[in-house]
Amino acid sequence: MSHAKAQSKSVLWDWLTTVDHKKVGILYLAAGAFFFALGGLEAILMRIQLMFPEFTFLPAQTFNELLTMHGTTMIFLAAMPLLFGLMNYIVPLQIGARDVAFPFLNALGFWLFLFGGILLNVSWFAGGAPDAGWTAYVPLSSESPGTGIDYYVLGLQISGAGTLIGGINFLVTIINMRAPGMSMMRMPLFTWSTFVASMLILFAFPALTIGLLLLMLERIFGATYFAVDFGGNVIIWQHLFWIFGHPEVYILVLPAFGIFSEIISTFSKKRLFGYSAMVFATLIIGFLGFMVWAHHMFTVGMGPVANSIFAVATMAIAVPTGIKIFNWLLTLWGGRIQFTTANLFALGFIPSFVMGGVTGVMLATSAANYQFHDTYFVVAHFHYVIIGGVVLGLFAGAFYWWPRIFGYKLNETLGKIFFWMFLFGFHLTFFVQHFLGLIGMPRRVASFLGGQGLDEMNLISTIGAFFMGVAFILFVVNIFVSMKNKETTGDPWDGRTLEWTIPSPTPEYNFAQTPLVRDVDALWYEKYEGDGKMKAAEPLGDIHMPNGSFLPFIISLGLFIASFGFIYHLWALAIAGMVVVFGAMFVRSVKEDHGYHIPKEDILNAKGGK
Amino acid sequence: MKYLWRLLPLSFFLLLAGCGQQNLSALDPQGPVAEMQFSLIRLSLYIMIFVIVVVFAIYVFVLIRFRERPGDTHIPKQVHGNKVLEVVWTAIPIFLLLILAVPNVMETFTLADTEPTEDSITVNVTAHAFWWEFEYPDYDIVAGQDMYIPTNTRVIINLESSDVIHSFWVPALAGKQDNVPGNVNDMWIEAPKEGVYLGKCTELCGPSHWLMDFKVIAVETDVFETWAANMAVPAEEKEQSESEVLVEGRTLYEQSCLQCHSISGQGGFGPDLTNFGERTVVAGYLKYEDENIKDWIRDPQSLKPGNGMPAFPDFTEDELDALTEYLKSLKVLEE
Amino acid sequence: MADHGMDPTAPLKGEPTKKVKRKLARETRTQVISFVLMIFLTSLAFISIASDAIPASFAMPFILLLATIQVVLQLYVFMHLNERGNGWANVMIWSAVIIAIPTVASLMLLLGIVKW
Amino acid sequence: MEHQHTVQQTLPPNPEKATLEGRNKFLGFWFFLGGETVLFASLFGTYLGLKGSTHTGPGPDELFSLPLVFIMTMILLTSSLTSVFAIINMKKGNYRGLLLWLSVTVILGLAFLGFEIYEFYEYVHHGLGFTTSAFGSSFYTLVGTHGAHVAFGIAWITTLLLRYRKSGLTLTNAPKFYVAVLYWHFIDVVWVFIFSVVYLMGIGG
Ligand code: HEA
Ligand code: HEA
Ligand code: HEC
Ligand code: CUA
Ligand SMILES: [Cu+2]
Repeated sequence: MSHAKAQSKSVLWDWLTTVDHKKVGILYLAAGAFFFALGGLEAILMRIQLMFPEFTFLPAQTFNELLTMHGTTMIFLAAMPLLFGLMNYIVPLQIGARDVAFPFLNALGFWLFLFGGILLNVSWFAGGAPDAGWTAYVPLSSESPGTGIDYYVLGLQISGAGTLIGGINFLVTIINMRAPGMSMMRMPLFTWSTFVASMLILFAFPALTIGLLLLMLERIFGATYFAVDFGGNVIIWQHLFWIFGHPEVYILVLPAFGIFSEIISTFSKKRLFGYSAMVFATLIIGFLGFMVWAHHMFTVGMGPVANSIFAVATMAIAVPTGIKIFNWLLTLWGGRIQFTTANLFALGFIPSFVMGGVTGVMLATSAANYQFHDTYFVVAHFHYVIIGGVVLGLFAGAFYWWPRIFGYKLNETLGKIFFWMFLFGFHLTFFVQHFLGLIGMPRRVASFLGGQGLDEMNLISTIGAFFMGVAFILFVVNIFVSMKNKETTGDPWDGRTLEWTIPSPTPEYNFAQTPLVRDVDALWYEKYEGDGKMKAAEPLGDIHMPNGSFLPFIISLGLFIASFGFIYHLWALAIAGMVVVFGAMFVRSVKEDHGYHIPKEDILNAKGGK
Repeated sequence: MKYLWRLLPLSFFLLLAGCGQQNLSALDPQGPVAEMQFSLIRLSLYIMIFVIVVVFAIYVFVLIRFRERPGDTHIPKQVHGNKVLEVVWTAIPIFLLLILAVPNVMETFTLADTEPTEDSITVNVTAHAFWWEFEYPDYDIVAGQDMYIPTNTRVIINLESSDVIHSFWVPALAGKQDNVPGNVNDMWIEAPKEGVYLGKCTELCGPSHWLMDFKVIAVETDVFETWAANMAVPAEEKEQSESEVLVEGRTLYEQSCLQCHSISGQGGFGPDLTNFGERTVVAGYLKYEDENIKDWIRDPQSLKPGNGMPAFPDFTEDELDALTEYLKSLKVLEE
Repeated sequence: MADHGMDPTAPLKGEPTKKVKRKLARETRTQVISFVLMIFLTSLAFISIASDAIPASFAMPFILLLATIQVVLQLYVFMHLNERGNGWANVMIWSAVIIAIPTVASLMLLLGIVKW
Repeated sequence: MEHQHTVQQTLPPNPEKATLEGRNKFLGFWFFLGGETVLFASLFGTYLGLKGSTHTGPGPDELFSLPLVFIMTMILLTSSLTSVFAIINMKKGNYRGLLLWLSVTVILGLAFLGFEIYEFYEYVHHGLGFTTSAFGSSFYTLVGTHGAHVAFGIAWITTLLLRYRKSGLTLTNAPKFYVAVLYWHFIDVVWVFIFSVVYLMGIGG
């Protein structure tokens, strides 16, 4: 297929078949933003229900469905895909690559995630969403009537497969596709954290896969792993879930850490303080992340030795995390700090996240955890780390990379209003929840009784949530009103890393010539030690590009269809779906596709005929 | 002055505890277990406040001192790092964590020590969706919803579940442990003072999870002994009142309710009602009023969705009155 | 980014160099030897259970040891993990093993039946 | 595609890693195997946790037939060797050898699968169904997942054999063959543990 022909296809078809990491990245961002709004809406509904004691805005069953879907949606369908969107777009640019290692699989990963997410949400219209919490503890989940949990199991299984594929893709991309001179220890921190997060994905998701497989076999085929009457054990699920679940929270937060590292260093105009310490801290957090999962299970009766070991191991994570916090502070130290919106989010992150982190250490105190566990104290903790860490990171990244990705700058004034309102709402919502938990409010309660001292703080919390909601709408408005602020320099922030070396909008082949990297912060180095221009590592030549493919969409669709077969025991449908899946995979492996080349002349033209 | 500074967070806590209910708050411990846990919470909180203060101080200083001023275009020095600093901020957190970890490990073991002693008593707690059953093996009795314990006595608690996972939490007396089907967990509590301590289920267990409340009622030892002895009196040996309403109520009860609700401290499919007359709430949370009792019997599902009791819509108003009177007469402590 | 100058669909022609051939011959030899070793180890494990002479307390760790040796043989001889340039593959496999160990251990031991 | 005609394609020492695509595939596949390791660890853990929970059904020692499993192990080990021969032949430039040895591998794989199906059939007849007990469920899930891997491996290699029966060795298919063989070895690695942990220790301990 020639280049010209590829361009003449319809826009919709182009997006459905794209394997360009930038477009896949944008797809991830769009879908993730949609699910974020959805999960946020679910949160707002929950908060309305909890506004007054014994409020009857929602039935208890609906509340349980909302809380399950809120947690599941936010973690799997909003936070992770949004991060994946940024990673997809930015990481290849940061390492000077023209593409990811597996463009086809990259697209497949996205479509699997999207269809999994849609499947999960179909449950709302099919007799009720899952209602056992995002952790789906058995036997509540394994014996839950209705099909909600089946949607949970299959939806997560499919989107989880997408995530795993994405993780492997990033790993190989980062190892094999770096530009000459870009050694591992010259990689920008966002790339590093993507790398470590991908390792976590690789090792954490299989445990979830097995957990979900067991739950599916138990529910659909009558297996008895969790059925106590047949000798089953319900703790197995908790282990499998948390062996995945704890690393998962670092999968979320590490890339956010990476984003902050980029932004803080850019806007204090300083090289990141303690680069190698930052890298090692990230690796250590990643490693320790696998050794602490049972801190979610202190009260299930593992015994004091196990509890003590996991408590101490958990506390240890504070050390590398602290190293990172102090390195950021010292990066700011002596810098020239610019308060752009992106940087405001990064600066808002530091105190917010530290507050969430230290309550994490309090939770890790096993003997005290018996009081904290499953109360609003935990809810406060994890929203502090997730919103204070991940969500602020996503917004910071959005403002920072928006001009790179969409070719225009978001309005700074609106952005700052958005920031302050969101930050204020966030602390208002969740700060009081610490105390709610301590004075006796369990989590996952559909309502609470009056006269127990819980009323005022719940109301405050709900008001805070409204602030966040309105702030988010401001952000959406900002996206539309700013469209005219075209950004054409390609380097609006006086950037330091390779993604700012290319013109805006980003050409589909990224780099006309693969750059030669001579230091950490490659662009900054050329600006201040060289002549301001990147050196090329190769002569200008034809550029090879992969062809688009509709198969990722088909494969995911096939799984989507098959899932209904499994949920409703319509075996013919299940088989039909799987035939589509394997058929598409077969076509893929049998049909060789070697892509096409963009001729040198086109690239020269795009560069202005230089 | 220094001393006052240390007290500050404590007084903050007391203030908050005032917000909540004394017998529901982990911040106002009423027994040795909760006290131990509260002291750990305080210790960890002091450490965390120290960390937060240090971080915030540097943070605020940096933001003020190094903010970009109008017209400033200088390029800051590109510092690579600093070995000494790295060591310092690795070592200090490790030290702080040790201060927390050591007492934590010790207390984790103390709390896990559930060996019965000479004068301890044992209660086997079985959680059901959505009510609690308390079996006293030493006394051969079963009680529902209200867990009576003697004051100043070590109470060993064995936790089980008859369906899904629940979790047993009485914040003022002790942190929680889970009721896991198929396993037995144990913990201990002790209440030095007489009092009613609110308890809650803290593991999502279905639509009425939020209503799965219970009470721990600590009474003097002799009161407890009386209670236990009276609980154990078989129904037929009980003095029966001759009032007409109560007789009608008892008859109805025996026809419709006894199959699930024992009145002899022996337990059954539903909560034992031997001492229902001494409850302060109905079904764990409703105000103890005639109307509520009647509403409950008529339609328990709308009050506590998903619970195990069927509706009795066919009782007449009179029958309900009789049943209610009878239920209210079921007492073991006062006559 | 196909490496320029190579057609990925054209059949590869020619013979490997002498050096490569020698290496392959050597490789074949090690592989056959380790295969024989694997068969031997498997039989040994089998016998240690099948014959009642060996006490279980010895047989269990012994079997696990044999299994581990076999796996290392598979990974390094059959799957060439030892070759240069496979550093990352090594990193990932051994990381996986390090994570697999506590996973298996916890699922065996920490099910709340025995309190540790 | 102006490059095609220009170059003489000679056999590189490691054809599977001669192109960037090949290197990507190679590395990505190893990582995938890392993930599979944790996947099987989860299954092994579950099995070991539930091994004693035979409920009213039969337990491992009443059920397992060691000689059968021993034969299965030998078959799978041998198939690992034949796939090694296939790769050696690939590197030697002997494409027919590659195809031949891989065919043998597939046949051995089929034999293994046949035995496994027979084995399961026997166990069901001896009273251990999938839903009989927690032990039964976890046993069939662990061994069955391995069996599913074998089946997938067979299908995969067969597809490659058919697809490339005439093409000769190319820079495109070399990594594909190589990676499929890696997968096959991995299946064998897992089986070694199943043999030891499930069968031998099931009987012995
Ligand atoms: C992004 C997500 C994220 C992150 C980063 C963290 C980070 C941490 N978490 Fe959190 N956690 C969650 C998300 C996250 N968590 C979620 C979602 C749950 C609930 C799941 C559910 O049940 O639904 C949870 C629950 C949870 C529990 C279980 C609570 C319970 O259910 O009983 C525990 C217990 O140990 C815990 C601990 C920690 C610790 C110690 C950290 C540490 O990593 C924090 C480290 C950071 C710092 C400590 C701050 C900076 C450090 C310094 C400034 C140095 C000096 C500090 C000291 C000396 C203390 N978390
Ligand atoms: C990434 C993770 C993430 C994020 C971002 C959030 C965000 C929020 N969460 Fe939470 N939450 C979880 C993960 C997350 N959450 C998890 C894992 C649980 C546990 C679930 C469980 O127990 O199983 C949980 C549970 C949880 C609870 C406890 C429920 C319970 O235990 O009963 C509460 C209660 O207040 C809550 C509130 C909120 C609020 C108010 C927000 C706010 O930040 C949301 C703000 C909302 C918006 C910013 C969007 C608003 C959108 C609109 C107004 C629509 C507008 C649309 C357009 C303009 C197109 N969440
Ligand atoms: C099929 C069993 C069953 C029958 C029959 C039954 N109940 Fe119940 N009942 C229960 C269960 C189970 C509960 C606990 C509900 C909960 O709180 O989850 C309960 C709770 C109650 C409570 C509240 C107990 C407390 O301690 O606060 C009362 C009062 C009650 N039932 C009265 C009655 C009366 C009166 C009848 C007969 C007219 C009756 N029940 C018949 C099963 C039954
Ligand atoms: Cu029982 Cu919640
Ligand atoms: Cu955790």
